[in-house]
Amino acid sequence: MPREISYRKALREGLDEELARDENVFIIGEEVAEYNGAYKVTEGLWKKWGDKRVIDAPISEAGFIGMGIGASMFGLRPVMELMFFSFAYVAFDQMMNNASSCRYMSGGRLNVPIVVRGPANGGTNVGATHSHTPENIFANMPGLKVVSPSDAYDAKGLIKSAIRDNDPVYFMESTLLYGNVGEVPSNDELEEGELVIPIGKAKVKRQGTDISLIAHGGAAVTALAAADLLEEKHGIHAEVLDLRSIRPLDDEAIMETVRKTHRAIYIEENKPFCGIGAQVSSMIMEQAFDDLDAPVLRIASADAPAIYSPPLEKMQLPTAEEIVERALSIC
Amino acid sequence: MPREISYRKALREGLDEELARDENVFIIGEEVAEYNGAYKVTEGLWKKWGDKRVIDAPISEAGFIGMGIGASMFGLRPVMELMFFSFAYVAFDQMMNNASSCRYMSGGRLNVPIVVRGPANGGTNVGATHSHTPENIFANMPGLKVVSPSDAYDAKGLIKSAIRDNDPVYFMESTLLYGNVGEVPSNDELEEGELVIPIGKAKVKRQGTDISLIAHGGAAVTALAAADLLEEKHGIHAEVLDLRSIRPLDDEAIMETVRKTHRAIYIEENKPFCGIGAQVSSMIMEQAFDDLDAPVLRIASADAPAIYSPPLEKMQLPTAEEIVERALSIC
Amino acid sequence: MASPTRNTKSSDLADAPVNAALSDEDKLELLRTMVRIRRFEQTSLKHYHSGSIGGFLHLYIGQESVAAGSISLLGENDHVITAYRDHGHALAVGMTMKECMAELFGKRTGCSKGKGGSMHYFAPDKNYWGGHGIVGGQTPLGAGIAFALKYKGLKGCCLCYLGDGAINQGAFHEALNLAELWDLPVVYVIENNGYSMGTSQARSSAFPEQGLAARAEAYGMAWDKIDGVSIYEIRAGVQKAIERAHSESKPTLLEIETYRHKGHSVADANAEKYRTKEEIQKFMTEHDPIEFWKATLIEEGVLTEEKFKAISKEAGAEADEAAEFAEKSDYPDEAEIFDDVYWEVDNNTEAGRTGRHFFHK
Amino acid sequence: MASPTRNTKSSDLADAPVNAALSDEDKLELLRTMVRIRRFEQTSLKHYHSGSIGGFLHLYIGQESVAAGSISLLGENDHVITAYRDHGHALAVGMTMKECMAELFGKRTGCSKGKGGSMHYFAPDKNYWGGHGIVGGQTPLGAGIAFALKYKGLKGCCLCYLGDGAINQGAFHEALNLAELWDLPVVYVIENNGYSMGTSQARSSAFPEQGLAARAEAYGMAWDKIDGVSIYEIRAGVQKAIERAHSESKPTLLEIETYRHKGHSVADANAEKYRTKEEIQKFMTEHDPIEFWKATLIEEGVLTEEKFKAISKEAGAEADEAAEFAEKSDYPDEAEIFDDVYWEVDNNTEAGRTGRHFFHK
Ligand SMILES: Cc1ncc(C[n+]2csc(CCOP(=O)(O)OP(=O)(O)O)c2C)c(N)n1
Ligand SMILES: Cc1ncc(C[n+]2csc(CCOP(=O)(O)OP(=O)(O)O)c2C)c(N)n1
Ligand SMILES: [Mg+2]
Ligand SMILES: [Mg+2]
Repeated sequence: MPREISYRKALREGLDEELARDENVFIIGEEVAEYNGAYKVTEGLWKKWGDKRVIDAPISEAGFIGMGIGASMFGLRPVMELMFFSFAYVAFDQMMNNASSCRYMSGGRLNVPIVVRGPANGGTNVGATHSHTPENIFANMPGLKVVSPSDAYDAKGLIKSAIRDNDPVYFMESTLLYGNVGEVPSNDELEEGELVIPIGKAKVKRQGTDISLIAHGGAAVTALAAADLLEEKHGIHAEVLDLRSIRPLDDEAIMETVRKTHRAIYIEENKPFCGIGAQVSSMIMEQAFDDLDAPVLRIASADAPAIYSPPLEKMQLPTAEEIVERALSIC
Repeated sequence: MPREISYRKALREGLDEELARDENVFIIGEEVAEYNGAYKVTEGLWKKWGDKRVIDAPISEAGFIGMGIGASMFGLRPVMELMFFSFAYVAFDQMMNNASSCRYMSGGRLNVPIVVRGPANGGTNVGATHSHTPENIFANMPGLKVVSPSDAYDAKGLIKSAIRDNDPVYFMESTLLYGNVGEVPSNDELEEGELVIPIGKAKVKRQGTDISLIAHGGAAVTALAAADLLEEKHGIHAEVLDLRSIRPLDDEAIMETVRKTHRAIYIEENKPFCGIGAQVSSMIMEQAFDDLDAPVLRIASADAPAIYSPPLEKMQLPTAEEIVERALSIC
Repeated sequence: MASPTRNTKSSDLADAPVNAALSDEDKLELLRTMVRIRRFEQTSLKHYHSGSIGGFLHLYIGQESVAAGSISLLGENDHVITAYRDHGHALAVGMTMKECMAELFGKRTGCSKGKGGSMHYFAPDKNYWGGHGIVGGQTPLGAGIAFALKYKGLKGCCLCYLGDGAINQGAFHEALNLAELWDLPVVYVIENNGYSMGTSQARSSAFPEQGLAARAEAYGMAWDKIDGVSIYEIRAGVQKAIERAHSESKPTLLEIETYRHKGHSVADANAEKYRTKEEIQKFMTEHDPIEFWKATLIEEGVLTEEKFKAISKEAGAEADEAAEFAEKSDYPDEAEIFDDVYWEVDNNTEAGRTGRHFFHK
Repeated sequence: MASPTRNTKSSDLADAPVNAALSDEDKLELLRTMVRIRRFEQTSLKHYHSGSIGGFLHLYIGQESVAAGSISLLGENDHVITAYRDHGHALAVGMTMKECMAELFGKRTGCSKGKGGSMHYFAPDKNYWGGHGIVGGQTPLGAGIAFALKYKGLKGCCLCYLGDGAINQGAFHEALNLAELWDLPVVYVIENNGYSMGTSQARSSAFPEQGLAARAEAYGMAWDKIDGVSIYEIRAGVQKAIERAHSESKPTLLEIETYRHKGHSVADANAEKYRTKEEIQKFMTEHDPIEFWKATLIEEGVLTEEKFKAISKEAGAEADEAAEFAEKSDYPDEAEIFDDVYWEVDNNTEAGRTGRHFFHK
């Protein structure tokens, strides 16, 4: 029976394998080394790889991420951990300007193979400052790539691709998924000898015929739960498409599922205004207008800064019940 | 015959009147005082109002904007100039976290009546780093307001409202519009005695019946030019709706024009992915699906970092010809 | 592992004017404040473990003298802003245990209506401007409060607290230059507890031999370094900075050496890995500010063991009451998620009624 | 208006080893570099006014000695990164006038294919990493180049230039702490021309009496202050820092006093408002680095008036040729707007072919 490991361990394996594969790969972040990582993603890596490859940083995100961008231009392959992706906001200029545009402004004379990874999610009662989900913000900028895995399998396969990618990849995880266990074959079970998942390919996580639930990150898990409810309680067969990668975007997979079900809801934990749902739903309208039997709906987090109060924050985020209710409104 | 002044002068008048109205209003920015403003918007204000009210800042956007946010919590009404709105990226955390969420995280015990204004546009051959148009990025965050006037009249009326507003308002101008002249009645021509335009009201800038061209900022001017061409060359009567304010958003006006014309194109100088066009077009689908005779189209700047090369950058931005061509494809 | 060193000699600053002026009751009040902070946090810890409190809980235990001592000096126009380790400062400015505990429980009766949580306490009516979760993010805000005081012609200052790890944030550098350049009456207080999470000061910061506060010289700014175990030293040192702000409208950068007994947050599993048990033990026994002050007051004949027990008991009871109050209070309603986002909407003004402000639910 | 002061005494550092080692030809080459920079910019200015060049044009005229002198010291593993006032550094590292001029014209033959413009020159193959438009934004990148050199075990350094106004950006503060903390072989060179746009150093920065570079002491970092009019002083001072980087892998913060003859950019209408005509005149006559070096070389018998005229003429001709080349070159095609965004797409790899990368046109 296939091996099952946690999302956290899957990431760690991916990082460990890439550290082994390429000596130019190194990890920098706050508490990633001696402390083993605030969320233990990098646990054991400093012990194994030492001071050169796994480095604790001061609380200077603009400084060390900017430093990583410079080092990546020079051929290194930095993997930067943001303890929370929310902290990208103090490094925003480095991440939006230097990482995205130095290649362009040099006419392609350099590239920026950096990975910035960390949790980008709400739902953990840490308040507005620590609960940002900026997939849409970074994916807005050409030159950047944004990836957001929802299970252990994707987490391992995508982090390896992200590190091998020659463009900047912002890899958004979720502290609520770190503990989730899922099937991840060990390398010797794989004929390729390792698990690498191309960035830019969405994945149908559940087959269905009546409606498409399209999502990314933690919302994909919620969408799967909603699909169960729709099946059990309402006999509605929902297809769940997990984008996995926001930019590049697998629009073919999106149109394919919409042409199949003629109904779609986009679910995200992001704020709604100019969110991924807005982009995807408008693309569906542009590319599959005549296939739609109903408007594409969007479900996002309640449009306010993340609230602390634990029971309230639960309500603020998309729930399976809410998805079911909205689905019934167009099925 | 009514008075005509430039967009730049209209802004200056608005600032000057608010400085006169409320002694808590003051201006801080790089070169806004002794230099008279990099783009001369604040010309003469330092001479008139002195060191206390018009202040030159070091190149420390996070520092002085954060300082302004703190001062605004204390009851002052800072108007911060960003020489280019692109420089908001080095002050991003202050603008996205502290300005938007301190009210919320305090349970409403304080508010942040700050205005951050400056040009947010491409098209001036200053390259990728200086050509960001982050309307969508800031409007994504609840707690913030985003305003983007396209003519002198709106510029004056809206900057005054922005300064009087008790929430943070990010006021995005355009260096390409500063010189544009338009009708702006002097106060004695107005029975109210001054020109104040509420934030959150869109304006039909041209009546039409066949298709709605919806836009904001500089793109609204391009849309008007396209409407002329459509009329002259193709006998198509396009309605042009200028949003003026991105958040709050006048969705009623949007649905009204769509119900009237049954066809819509959103035009913006922003990057397309998760842009304002995506938000507006998905809202139209959600709220006026059955009124649509064709998918809502989106026109944005060519999806690459802003290119320097002058003739190329012209092509990168939306043009009237392009709008006409896309309009014909759905009319 | 470089471990922080602290001077232990009992303070000779008892007779500094600002300390000489203290009545016995004042001295006991200072003790009471520290004890109340500690009991409050010990009680909150209990309820965190029982699951009534979510998110992070950054305890101030071991650092109480810094908030109690410095805030005891403040007058009507003096203000406070700090980071996420904010319970001590909140109680020191006079916020009630009830509103603070209820906030941790996420209740409507909390100081931030349950919307901010442990890291985001606020009470502007008590000159307390938060509670900020982004490291260093509060430092320009503190300059802004000072700027506003000066702008309005008020003789006051803003005490802006930050940690030893926060000094490496760019925003702080920009704030320091602005404060000195524009003569802002702000006092930056680095609460140097030796660590930023699991990272010792030596692994996070390059700084001059004289210490972290000496970075102020880069801006020609006044600075001082204070032993945080002693209320007398804190009051004497901070008072100088406050006077500089009041009379010259000049900023100061202070470093107060202190120590946190607990982990970075309750979630910190490594609290005894990056610091030796011995180090922690040493500070808990030899440098506990409450024990230190208690000994001082007993020495001075102001306090007795019995009196101390009574104060302690009282504070414990107050904390339990606060927890009970928090327990009994209601959570906000779902609809309240959308309150307190926009002032104009909350106050149902024309601006608040114009255009759509919210885009989901 | 506080106006910058500069020492005028002719340099006594001619016999510093690094200068004593210069051959006559080397000395003439240094002159040639400075003159070529100036002629290049004078020519670009002409074409800016004629409308062939768009956007900003930040001229380096008056500061040529800084780029020419410091970059003349660099070896195979030494690298350069700077801000937007980048023409001088570009020519000094050996980029051709043609590729630099064509870039200004927005042509495909430009060093950045016309995509970057005046502020964003790049030539990694010549150890030149830009050309950066955001003030201070290049300073962490410079630390990154140094980090990579050290990581790869190469004995080299990165010279990272910034302006006197850039020192107040948070990113620079963070970079300085990292550089000292992690022993990065980076040399930060503050080109202090006295002004950030129209703002004098005194109005933008609070700093120690010894000058801007003395801010380095906040990080326990080595620093020095250099008179930028003299090639000898620059070479002697910068060489020390390079050696520190090479042999100790330690950073240095240098301040080189210089002056820009022109406005902040060609668009600067106030160039003679925030600076007195007299001040500008004084620096153009008494502190022009080309005149100063010319006088030195004539004094040394290495140069004659005729020889100087020849060099000047040659450089002028080269600049005109470059302009002609730029004029004749093609603009990129519209489709090229989408090249050079993603490496994977440009190289048509599987990653580049997977998923949609562009969302309009
Ligand atoms: C910009 C930013 N980066 C990282 C964090 C995560 N973080 C929270 S507290 C902390 C350590 C801060 O240490 P210090 O400043 O010494 O304060 P102390 O916790 O010791 O009171 C870190 C890294 C954050 N909140 N904000
Ligand atoms: C973050 C940021 N803020 C503002 C600007 C606009 N700006 C460009 S150059 C400049 C002045 C810089 O002065 P200095 O650092 O002394 O360099 P110099 O121009 O004198 O070479 C300013 C304010 C910018 N490019 N980036
Ligand atoms: Mg600390
Ligand atoms: Mg300068």
